[in-house]
Amino acid sequence: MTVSDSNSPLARREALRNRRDQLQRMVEIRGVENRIQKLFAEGHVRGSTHLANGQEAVSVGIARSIDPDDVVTCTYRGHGHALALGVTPAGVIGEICGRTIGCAGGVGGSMHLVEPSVGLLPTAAIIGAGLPIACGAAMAARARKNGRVAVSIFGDGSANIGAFHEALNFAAINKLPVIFVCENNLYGEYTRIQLSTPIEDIALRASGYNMPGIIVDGQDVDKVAEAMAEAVQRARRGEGPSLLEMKTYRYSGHSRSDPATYRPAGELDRWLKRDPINIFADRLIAEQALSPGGLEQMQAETNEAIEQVVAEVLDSPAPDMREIFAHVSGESPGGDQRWSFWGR
Amino acid sequence: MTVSDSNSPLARREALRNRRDQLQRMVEIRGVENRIQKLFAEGHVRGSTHLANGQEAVSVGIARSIDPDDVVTCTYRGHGHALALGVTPAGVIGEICGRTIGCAGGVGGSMHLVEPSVGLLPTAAIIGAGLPIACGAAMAARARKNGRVAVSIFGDGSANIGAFHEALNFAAINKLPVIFVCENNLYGEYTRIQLSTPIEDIALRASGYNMPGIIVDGQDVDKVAEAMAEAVQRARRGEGPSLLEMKTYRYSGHSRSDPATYRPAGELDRWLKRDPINIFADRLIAEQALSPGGLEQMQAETNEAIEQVVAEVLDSPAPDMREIFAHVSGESPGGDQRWSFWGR
Amino acid sequence: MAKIWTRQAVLRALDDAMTDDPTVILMGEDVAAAGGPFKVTEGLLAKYGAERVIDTPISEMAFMGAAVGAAVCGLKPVVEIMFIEFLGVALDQLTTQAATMRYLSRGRLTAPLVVRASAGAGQGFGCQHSQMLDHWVRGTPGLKLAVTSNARTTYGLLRSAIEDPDPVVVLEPRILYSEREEYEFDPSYRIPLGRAEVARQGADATLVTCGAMTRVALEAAANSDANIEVVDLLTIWPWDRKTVLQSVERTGRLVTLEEATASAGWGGDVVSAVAMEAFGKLKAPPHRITLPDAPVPYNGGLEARYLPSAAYVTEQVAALISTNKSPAPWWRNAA
Amino acid sequence: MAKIWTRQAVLRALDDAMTDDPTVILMGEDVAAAGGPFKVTEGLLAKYGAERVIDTPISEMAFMGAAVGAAVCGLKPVVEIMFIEFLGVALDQLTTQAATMRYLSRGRLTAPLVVRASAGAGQGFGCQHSQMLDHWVRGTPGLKLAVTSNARTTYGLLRSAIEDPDPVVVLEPRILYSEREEYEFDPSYRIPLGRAEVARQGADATLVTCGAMTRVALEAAANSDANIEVVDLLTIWPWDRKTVLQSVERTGRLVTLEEATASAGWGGDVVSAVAMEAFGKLKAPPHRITLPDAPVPYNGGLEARYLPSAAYVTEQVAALISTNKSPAPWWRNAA
Ligand SMILES: Cc1ncc(C[n+]2csc(CCOP(=O)(O)OP(=O)(O)O)c2C)c(N)n1
Ligand SMILES: Cc1ncc(C[n+]2csc(CCOP(=O)(O)OP(=O)(O)O)c2C)c(N)n1
Ligand SMILES: [Mg+2]
Ligand SMILES: [Mg+2]
Repeated sequence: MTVSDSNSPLARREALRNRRDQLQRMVEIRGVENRIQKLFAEGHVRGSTHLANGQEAVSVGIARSIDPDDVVTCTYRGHGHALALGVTPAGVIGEICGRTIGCAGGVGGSMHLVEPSVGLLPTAAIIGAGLPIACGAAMAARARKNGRVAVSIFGDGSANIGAFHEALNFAAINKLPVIFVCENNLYGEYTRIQLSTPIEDIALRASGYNMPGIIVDGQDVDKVAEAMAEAVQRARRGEGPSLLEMKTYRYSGHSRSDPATYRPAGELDRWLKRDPINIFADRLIAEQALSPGGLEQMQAETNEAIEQVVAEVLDSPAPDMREIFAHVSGESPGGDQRWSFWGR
Repeated sequence: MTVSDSNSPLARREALRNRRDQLQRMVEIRGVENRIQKLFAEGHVRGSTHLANGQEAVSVGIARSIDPDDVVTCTYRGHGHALALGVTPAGVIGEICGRTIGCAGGVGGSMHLVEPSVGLLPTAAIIGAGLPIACGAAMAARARKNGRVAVSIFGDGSANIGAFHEALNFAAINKLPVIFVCENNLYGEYTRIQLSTPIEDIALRASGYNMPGIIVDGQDVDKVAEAMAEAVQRARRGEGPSLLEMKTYRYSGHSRSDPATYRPAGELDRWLKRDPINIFADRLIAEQALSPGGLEQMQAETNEAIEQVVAEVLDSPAPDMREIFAHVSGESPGGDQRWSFWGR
Repeated sequence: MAKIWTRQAVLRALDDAMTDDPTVILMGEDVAAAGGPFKVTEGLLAKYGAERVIDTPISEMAFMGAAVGAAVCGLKPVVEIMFIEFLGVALDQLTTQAATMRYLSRGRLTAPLVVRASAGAGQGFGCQHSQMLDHWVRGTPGLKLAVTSNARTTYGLLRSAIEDPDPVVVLEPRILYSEREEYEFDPSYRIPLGRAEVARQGADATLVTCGAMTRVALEAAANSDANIEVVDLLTIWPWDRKTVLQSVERTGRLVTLEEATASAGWGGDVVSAVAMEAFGKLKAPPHRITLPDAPVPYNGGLEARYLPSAAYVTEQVAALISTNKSPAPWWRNAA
Repeated sequence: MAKIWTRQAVLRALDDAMTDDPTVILMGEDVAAAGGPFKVTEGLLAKYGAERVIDTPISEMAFMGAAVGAAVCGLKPVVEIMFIEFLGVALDQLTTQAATMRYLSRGRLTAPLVVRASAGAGQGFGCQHSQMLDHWVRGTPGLKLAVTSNARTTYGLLRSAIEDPDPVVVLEPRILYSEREEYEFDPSYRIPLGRAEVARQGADATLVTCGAMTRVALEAAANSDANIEVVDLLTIWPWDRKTVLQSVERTGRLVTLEEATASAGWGGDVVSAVAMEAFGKLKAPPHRITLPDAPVPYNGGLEARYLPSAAYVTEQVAALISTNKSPAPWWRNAA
C-alpha cells in the first residue's frame, strides 16, 4: 500500500471518519515533515519550507470536523493542513520538489499548496491574506444557501496584522459562516509571543467583535475537533463567526534554516511530553482501537510508504517550460480546468 | 480685535489655559465651520469639506490638556482640532480657500491642515494613517526622553481599519506615550455604527491590547480634558498608551454634499439638547466666569471677527504657479523651512 | 438619443449586469443604503437586496479579500474603491492574491472580480485623493486594467470587465461622472478588454491617451491645424499594440498624453514598444506629455496648470510636427 | 582587499550609520534579537540597544507608519521590509503619507526614513516572494528609489539613503546577499542618489540595467563579441538621464535589461526619455529585455529560464547590433 496515489484527496478525506485513520494521518504528517527536512538537506527543495511538527492534532482535528465542500484558507505553514484535508503526500512532496506531480504542478512551491476538491485554496505567503478570503468564501456559501462554512487558519503572530482585525470585524458584522483558527504556537518567526503581543490569549480579541473566542488544547485532536464542531454548527445555524485559539507548539524552527536557539531551555521538552500523536495513540489504545505497539508499527509502515512517495516524486518530471505561461489569465494556454465549488 | 493674525498659533494655544477662552474657542470653531459651509455654497471651496459642528468639546478638551510640544495626528475632519490646537482662523479658512495665507499655503486644502509650532502634523485623508504615525512620534519623544506625548484623533468608523489594530498593538507592546482618541460620532460617512461595528463601545477593543479603554462624555469639555489629562499623565509616566472614546455627534452630514437624511428622526434634536457649547457656557455662568448673555455676546463678536478673516482671506493671493514644484523633495525650490520638534 | 451622465452609465452597467447574472454582487463603503458616495449605485439595494448590494465597514483589506474569496467560490463581486488611493491599504489582496489565484491553482480556481475605483485630478480633492495610480497595478500578470473615458466606454468596459474570467480593475476618472454625452444604452454593448479605439482619425500624428485625458486630446485635436489621430487606449494593461502600431505606421509620429508623472505613466511602455517595433517608421521622436513630478495641488489655478490642457497639448503636438523634435514640457522653464 | 559578502555590506552600512548618527534607528520583524531574517543586522542590538534596534510585531502598517512619525520628529528610521511584497499591506504610509509630508507642510516637516527591502527572484521563493515591484513606488513625487547591485553599491547607496533628507526605498536583490567581491570598506564612501555608473565601457551598445541584472549584464558583455557599455542605474527614481544619454550618444544603441514585466519595468521610462532626447543619435531601435508576462515560477529550471540569462542577453544584444532591429523575446516562439 502506498500512502498516496491509490487514494484521491477526497477518499483520503473521507477516511478521516475513522479514528485510527486520524492517528495514521497525524503520523503521516509528522513523517512527511521530517522527510521534507531531509529533502531540503539533500538539495531537492528550493526557497524555504515551514514545518509543522508538533501541530498535527490541529490539522487533523480541523479536517475531520468539516466537510470536503467547506473551504479552507491557510498559510505557508500548510503541509500538515494540506495532508489532513486530503492532499496526497505525493501532492505535497511533489510540489515542494517542484514536480508536475505536485498539487500546484511544481510552479507554486512549499508555500502554495492547493486542492479544490477538498476545499483547500492556494495557501498564501502573505501574513493575514487568508482571513478576508475566507470571509468571501463564506459569503458565497451563504448566497448559495448550502450550509457550507469557511475556515481560515493562521498563526499567533498573524493576529497582529491589520487583515486579522478587518476580517474578524467584517465577518462579525455580516454574521458570516466562517471559523477563524489561530494556531498559537508561541512564536512568530524568532519572536516569542509576549514580545509582539501584549496579551497571552489571542482568543480574548474576539470580544472586540462580539464573537465567541475559545481557547482549545491544540495537542488533543478530540478537543480540537469538538471545538471546531461547535463553531461549525454555530456557523451553519447562521449565528456567525467564531475565533478558536489552538494552544500548540512547533517542534522545529520557523523555517528550514532556523535552529530555534531563541527558545528557553526545557520548553521544547515540556511540549514533547504532550505530543499530540502520543496523546491520541494512548487514547486509542485505551479505547482498544489500537493495540499496544500499534503506533510504532503504524509509524514504520507510514515512513516506508513516504519513502516510496519520495522515490516516485524524485523520479517524476519537472514541469515543461511552457508551464511558465500556462494559467496566467483566461487567455493563457493550459485549458479550462475550472473547479466549481458546490456546482457538482 | 480680530480672531486671527494678532495671535500666533502658539499664543492662541496658550490662551486655552483660561476657561473663558476655551468657551470662546468652541464658539469660534462652530462659527468657522458654519462659515465654511457658506463659503462652499458661495463657490470658494473646492473638493470636499468635513465639518465638526457638535464636536467642539472634544477638540478644545484635547488641546487644553496637552502641551504645544506634544504631537497630534488627525484626519480630514480636522478644522476644529486645528483651531483648538492654535491654528488661526485665517490659517484654516485660507487653506480651505486655497490661498497662500492658509496653513499649508493653499496647496493642501480642507483635508490637509498643518501647524508644527503647535504639534499638528498634516492631517491625513486616508483612514487610519494617523495612528501609526503618532506611534512614531511617541517613539521619537521617548528617544529624546523629553516627556512629550503623541495624540492620534480618528473616528468610530476608523476603528475598523487595519491600521487601528496594528497601531494599538504596536503602541501597547512598546509602551509608547501615545493617546488614541476615537471621536465616536455614531457615523462613518452615511453608515450608522451598528451597521459597521458589532460592538457599541469602541473603548472595549482596548482590552485586546491590554490597554485602558475609557468612555468619555465628548460633549463636556471638562470631562474630555480630565480623561485626557489622566491618559497623558499615564503616558508621561512611561505606563503606555490609552484608548479614549469620546461619545459625540456631528450636527452636519459627513461632507459638504451630505444632507444626512439617513439619521433617525429626533436623533439630532436629542444631541442638540446636549450641545457642548451650551453645556460649558452654563457651567461658566454657574462658576460666575461668564455673565448671563455672555455667550450670545461672545458668539456675535466671534462671528464678526470670522467675517473679517473671511474678507481678509478672500482678498489674499492664491499661490504662485511655482508652488507646484516647491517642497516636493529636498532638491525642490522653496528653501529649508524645517521645523525641529523639541530642538528649540 | 438621450444625454447620459457618465455616472448613469456606471449605474446602468451595474444594474444590467446584476439583472443578467444573479451571481454579480456589489461591495463597498456606502454603496448600498446611501446609493454610493458618487451616487453610482442608487436604487440597486432596493432592486437586488442586501445580500447582493453590500455596505462594508471601512476595511478595504477585508472587502477586497472577501471579493477574492467570493469570486473563487462562484460569485462575481464588483468592489468599489471610493478613491483609488485607498488601494494603498489593500493592494496585496489584488496584486498578490487575486492575480496569482489562477496560476497557483493551475487554472482550477479563478478570481473574476472587478475593482471599480474613482481616480484622477481636477476637482480640488488634494494630493491624497486625486491621483490615477494605475502604476500600482499595471503590468501585474493575471490582472487587467481599464480606464473609462465617457458614458459609452464606461458602459462598454464595465460590462466586459464583469464578464471577464479574471480580476479586472476599472479606473473611472471622477471628473467625468458629471459629464454628459449623447448616448443610447444598449444592453448588448461591450468594449472588448485589450482593444483600443481610434477616437478621431488623422494623418500627421498619433495621440495615444486614455481616461479624462481623452476629451483633452480630442479638444486639442479639434483645435489643431494639424491632422491628429486620437487613440483611446481604454485597456491600459494589457494594451492594444496592434491598433497603436497601425496608427503610428500611418502617421509617423507618436505622442502620449498621460495623467501621470513620467516615471509612473503607461506612456513609457507604449513609447518603448512602438520604438522597438516601428522605429523605421517614425518621422519624429516619440513624445510624452505627462504631469510634472509633483503632488496634485489643491488650489484651483495650480491644479488647472498642473494638468495638461487642450491648448497645451495642441501646442506640444504642433511643435513636434513642425520641428520633428520633442518639445520641452512647460515646467522646464517655469520651475 | 578582503572578500566581502553583500550582506556584510548591509550590516556595515547600518552599523557605521548608527555610529555616526545617534538618531538612526532600525525597525522590522526580527531585526533585533535574531539579527535579521537575512542576518544583515547581526550584533546591532547588542551594540546599540533596544531603543535603537527594534523588533516589531507582524504589522507592516504600524512600523512603516511609526517610521514616518519618528522621522518627522527627528529620528532617522531605517525600516526593513523582509520581502518587498509585504509592502502591499503598507504602501499607503510610504507613497501617500511619507511622500507628501514635505509638500503638505511646505517644507517644515520631512520624513527622512529609509525602507530597505529584499527583492527579486532566483532562489525558489515562489511567486509571492520573488518580485522586484519597484513599480509600486517609482515615479512617486517626494520619494527616491535605489537598487543595490553588489557589496560596494550596497554600502554606498545605503549610507546615502540614510543621510538623505527625504524618504528613500532601497531594494536589495536577495540573491546577492550571499555573493562576495573584493571590497575594502571605507566609512566615507557614498554613492550619490540619482547618479548612475558606467560599470563597463563599450562602443557598440549601451546596456542599461540595475540590481541583480547588473552582474548578468556584465557577464553578457564579457562574453560578447561586441563592445558593450554597461550602465548600472543604481537609483531608478529619479534616474540619471545625463549618464544614460551620454552613453547612448556615444554608442548609438540602447538596450535595457530589467527584472520586471515590460508594462511594469523602468525601462519604458528610460527608453522613452532617450527616444525623446536622442532620437537622431540612435542607429537601431531601442530594445528592452524584460521578464515574460507571468508570475515567478517555483521550479528551478523554470525560474532559471524565466530570468534573463547572460547568454540570452549576449544573444539579444548581438542580434540588435547585427540587424539594427529589435529581436523578438525568447518566449515569442516558446509560448
Ligand atoms: C505581511 C507579511 N509580513 C511578514 C511576513 C514574514 N513572515 C512569514 S511567517 C512569519 C511569522 C508568522 O508567525 P505566526 O503567525 O505565529 O505563524 P507561524 O509561522 O508560527 O505558524 C512572518 C513574520 C509575511 N509573510 N507577510
Ligand atoms: C482607507 C480609506 N477608506 C475610505 C475612506 C473614505 N472615507 C472618508 S471619511 C470616511 C468615514 C470615516 O468615519 P469615521 O472614522 O467615523 O470619522 P468621521 O468622519 O465620523 O469623523 C470614509 C469611509 C478613506 N478616506 N480612507
Ligand atoms: Mg506562531
Ligand atoms: Mg464617525
